[in-house]
Amino acid sequence: MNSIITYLKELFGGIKTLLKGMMVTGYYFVHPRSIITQQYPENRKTLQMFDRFKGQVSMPHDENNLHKCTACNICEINCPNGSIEVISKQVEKADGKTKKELDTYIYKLSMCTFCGLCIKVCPQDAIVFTPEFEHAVFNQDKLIKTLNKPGSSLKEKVKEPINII
Amino acid sequence: MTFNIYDLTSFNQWVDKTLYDSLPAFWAMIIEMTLIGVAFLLFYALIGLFLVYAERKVCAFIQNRVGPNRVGPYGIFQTIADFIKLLMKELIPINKADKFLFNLAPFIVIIASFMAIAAIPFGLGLHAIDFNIGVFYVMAVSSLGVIGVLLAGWSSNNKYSLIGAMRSGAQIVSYELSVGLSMVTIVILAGSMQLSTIVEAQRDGWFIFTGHVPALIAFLIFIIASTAETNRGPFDLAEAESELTAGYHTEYSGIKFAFFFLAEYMNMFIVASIAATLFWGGWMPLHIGGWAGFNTVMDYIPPFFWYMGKTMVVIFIMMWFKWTFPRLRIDQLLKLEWKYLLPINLFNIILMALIVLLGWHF
Amino acid sequence: MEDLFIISDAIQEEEYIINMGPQHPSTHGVLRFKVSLKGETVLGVEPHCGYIHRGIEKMCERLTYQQVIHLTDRLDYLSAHINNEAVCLLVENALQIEVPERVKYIRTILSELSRLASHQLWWCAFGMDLGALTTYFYGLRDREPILDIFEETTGARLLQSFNCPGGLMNDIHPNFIKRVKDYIVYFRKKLPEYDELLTGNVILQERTNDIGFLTLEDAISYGVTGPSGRASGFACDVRKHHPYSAYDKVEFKEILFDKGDTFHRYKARVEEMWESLKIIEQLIDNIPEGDFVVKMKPIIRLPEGEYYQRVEACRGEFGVYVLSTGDKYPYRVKFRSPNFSNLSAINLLSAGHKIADLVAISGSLDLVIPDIDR
Amino acid sequence: MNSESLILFFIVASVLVGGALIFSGLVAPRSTNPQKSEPYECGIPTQGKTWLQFNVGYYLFAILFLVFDVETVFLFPWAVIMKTAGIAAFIEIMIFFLILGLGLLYAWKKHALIWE
Amino acid sequence: MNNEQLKEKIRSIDSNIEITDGPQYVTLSVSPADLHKTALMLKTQADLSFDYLFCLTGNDLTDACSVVYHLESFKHRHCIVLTVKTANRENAVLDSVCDIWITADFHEREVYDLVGITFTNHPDMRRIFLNEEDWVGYPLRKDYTDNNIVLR
Repeated sequence: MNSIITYLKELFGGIKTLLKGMMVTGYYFVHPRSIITQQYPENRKTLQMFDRFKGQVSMPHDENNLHKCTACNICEINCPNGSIEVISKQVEKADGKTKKELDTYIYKLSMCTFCGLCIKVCPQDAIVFTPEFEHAVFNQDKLIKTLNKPGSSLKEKVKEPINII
Repeated sequence: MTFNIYDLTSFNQWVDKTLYDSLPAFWAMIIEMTLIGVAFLLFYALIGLFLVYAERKVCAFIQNRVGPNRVGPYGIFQTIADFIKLLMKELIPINKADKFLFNLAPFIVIIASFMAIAAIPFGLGLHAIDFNIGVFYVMAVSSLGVIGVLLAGWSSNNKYSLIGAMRSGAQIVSYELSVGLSMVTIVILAGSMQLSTIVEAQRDGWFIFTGHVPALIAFLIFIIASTAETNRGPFDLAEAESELTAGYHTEYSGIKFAFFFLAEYMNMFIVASIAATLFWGGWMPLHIGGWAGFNTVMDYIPPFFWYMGKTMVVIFIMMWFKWTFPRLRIDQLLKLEWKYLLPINLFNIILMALIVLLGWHF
Repeated sequence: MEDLFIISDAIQEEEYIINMGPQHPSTHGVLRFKVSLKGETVLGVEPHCGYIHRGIEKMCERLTYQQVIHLTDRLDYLSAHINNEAVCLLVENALQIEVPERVKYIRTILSELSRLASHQLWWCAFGMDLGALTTYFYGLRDREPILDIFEETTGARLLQSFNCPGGLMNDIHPNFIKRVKDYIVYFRKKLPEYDELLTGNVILQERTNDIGFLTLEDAISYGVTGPSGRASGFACDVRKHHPYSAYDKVEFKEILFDKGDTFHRYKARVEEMWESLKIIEQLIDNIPEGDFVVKMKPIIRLPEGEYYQRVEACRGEFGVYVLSTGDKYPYRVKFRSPNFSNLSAINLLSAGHKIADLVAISGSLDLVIPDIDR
Repeated sequence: MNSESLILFFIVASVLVGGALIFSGLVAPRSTNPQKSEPYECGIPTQGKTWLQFNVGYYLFAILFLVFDVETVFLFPWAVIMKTAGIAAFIEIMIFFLILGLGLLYAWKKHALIWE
Repeated sequence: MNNEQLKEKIRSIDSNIEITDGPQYVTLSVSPADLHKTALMLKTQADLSFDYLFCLTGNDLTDACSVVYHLESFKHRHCIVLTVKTANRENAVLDSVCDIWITADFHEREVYDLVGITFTNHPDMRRIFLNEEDWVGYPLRKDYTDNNIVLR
């Protein structure tokens, strides 16, 4: 007799737990407002990324096409993956002195792991993370980017680079 | 009793008569057959496409998603696009597979489900064949499909498929019983095995209401067992994608896979329509004793809609099961059948017989 | 006649070998189980790993200590923040730097948030392993706000690299506290749903109860840590027994069970989600003011010697061993990954059960493959 | 319609499958590759023989199924005439049930209902 | 037991073991011949009962190889480090401890795979990560060269 009672208890207890589960899924079925999916390509215009989002490294230029990079190479040294290559040139100044200046700032996005060390160590805050996230290209070569814009030059009155090595 | 305004019997007879009068008997038969064949084929394809779409939408809403929404408004052409894609896909031959059985399997699953549809009464006079052993016929044909599953798994030369097929075999030999026995319960109440008579017997009230508790229990058992028989979750052990990748149809590609996919949904449709026919009165409108006005309004809804509506509700319940529960293990599946469903079912038949004997049913 | 129902072993079946993985839905990555079967019963499981071995330990030998941190993200990517923290703590302890209280608090909150996110992902994947596909979406839905919190503060959703020796890369975002508080309220409402949908479900109970027993002795001997070990009664919570960061300032329960079957490994994780919520609640209102980083020398050189730091990652005890020769590069770095030890118990756990149980057991161990392969 | 027209349904279904297969064979691309036609086993070549002997458990369940399925077949005629046959048939079928129930109990007690 | 008590206890059992103070843990250094004996002693001594091996590291010290065992006691909650240096580097052989702590099974295979120390009495001494058939060399050795390695 006891075994029959436990048998029935198991049966009805089991059915009860199953119904409980169905209540949860049933609730969401009749509440279409709980849909959380984002309609991605359609919401491109309204999609707002967080300001700190590490999309890609970029070099801000002001309205006069001036950047702040002094070509000090600290970012290149600190990058764990070798995704930054700073090519500098010697420029003769008006007062006759030659000075090192940035020629091309090459950023290999395909090798970047977004660790943020380059931005943290930059003494001039010349590079920042921008929240672009659509990196898909058809050719891998397109992921090698030049961050300084053509014809840009160094902004005056930046701090002198600190030699840390 | 109210006059049924949607009786199609006379229409059928009229078509039959006109054809046979105007043409020689042989050609009349051929044309009639073609008409029926094309009509059922269209119906079959449409239902299949619709059910795939419905399943995707239902599961999407349950899972807080939108579901297909790109092809056509609300994604309604998604399944058609999918079908065309599957039709154009490459059929990959498998090394050392049993070619003949491998190709035979999709035939069997589709033929089984298509033949089962023939006996279903969609409305008054709207059925292809009205057997006097209709219940038997449906049971027999719908369980044929599993032979296709077994063949598919066996012939694929794939270990996952073979395990899936073996599971499916064990599953079918068990759950066939419960389906049959829960049908017996209704046959006792109806006193006939002809599907049209069973529907007719529910004119005054559906069996699920008039049959007291035994009919309710029989309905639950039928739903559970037929979900298992159609290899749907939570009883989808034969395909069990987290264990056997895709089970018996792992090696099927392109349109051959599409047939298994279609057959799964059609089998679901068939068992749901049997459930609606046996328990929910088939195409019979909802009548409440004494409410003459209400009953008349209900009569104006065409029987086909009644029938489809009931079937869809049963299908929805089966989808709801699938998207809520985890999958059972093979030994638990058999335990559920042999230790729970079968004894309860036997007991239920006795209870129903007693009720009928004592005249307690409505 | 008596023997009719006794299944005889007279027909000896051949051993049937099935490969689960590297491309299999239930191994959650490129892990390969070589399973030998008899019928549906598993006779033995031989894990084959190394499909994504990247040689992170070798790479670390050529990186400075700051640079090592971003590689630890790539071990157990679900407890990225905790792995970062291990390296930072090791460096700080070796140089005997006391980080500000604020850093400790933030680190602890972020650790617990990653633990929550990780357990949520485990929960939904475990449901999926058992065939309940809907759980996957519910788990991810609840994980999304945590990832948003991470994204807002650290700039990345998964591989944050937010720690640096001496503190954090950045201060917390002004919205951080409000968002975390909102999330706690939200998740306290959603967590009971997990129990209704899966924990209480009779099918799950049947599938997981009394499957894959791991005794206390075996758990210790195999080094099975984390919730998997604690389900067997192995009190191995580093947060409790060797507290670091702000864990000595909060009250929480170490979830311990003594049965050690698949269901209790499941239960331990679900209970840990509640504990994580409690820890965050205790800390979020009391984040002290202060600096988020201590000024460090640009080049860190650890004194010569051996260092070891253990933290409680989401899947168990994570350890970093560093052998330093006083150079700016570590001479040898070894990561003690919890999954590697947990994996070693899979044969013991699943032998004698069904294939479906193997899936449930490997799901309950919550393996993350990059952590095994390193 | 008469029941011979079942052949019609058989033919229509076969035409549906056959036609679709032929059409797909015409339009689908074909590219051969020795690795493509290997049976799928998670990216590892299959080891050993694929076809194995069936477990004894299947045999047991098949026997049990046979017993009860035949019983179902016997039940249907009784079920149809149940209302007219009345109490006598009911008692007879009860005896039938009893025997079968005992059989099920026996199998249960002998642990034949546990899948190995 | 704290570190001081541990040191005393171990000295009282075996005076041959070289004991040093590490930054965190007491470090024991043993010779390869004594390794298994000492390990068994650490596990079985009731007062010590180091039953949890939480880390096993193989190092290439350029003149020899060493293996570091980090041990904890579940009962007493104390930790200890056991180190052992092999006699030579090219043919580094040590006794396996996987009969004492089963977790050493996988960890020793890893050390064999990456550092190249062979463990005797190990039931299954194979590579664990790298391909057994065609991988040459032991990657974590300092003189390991690989043409494909990406140098920063």
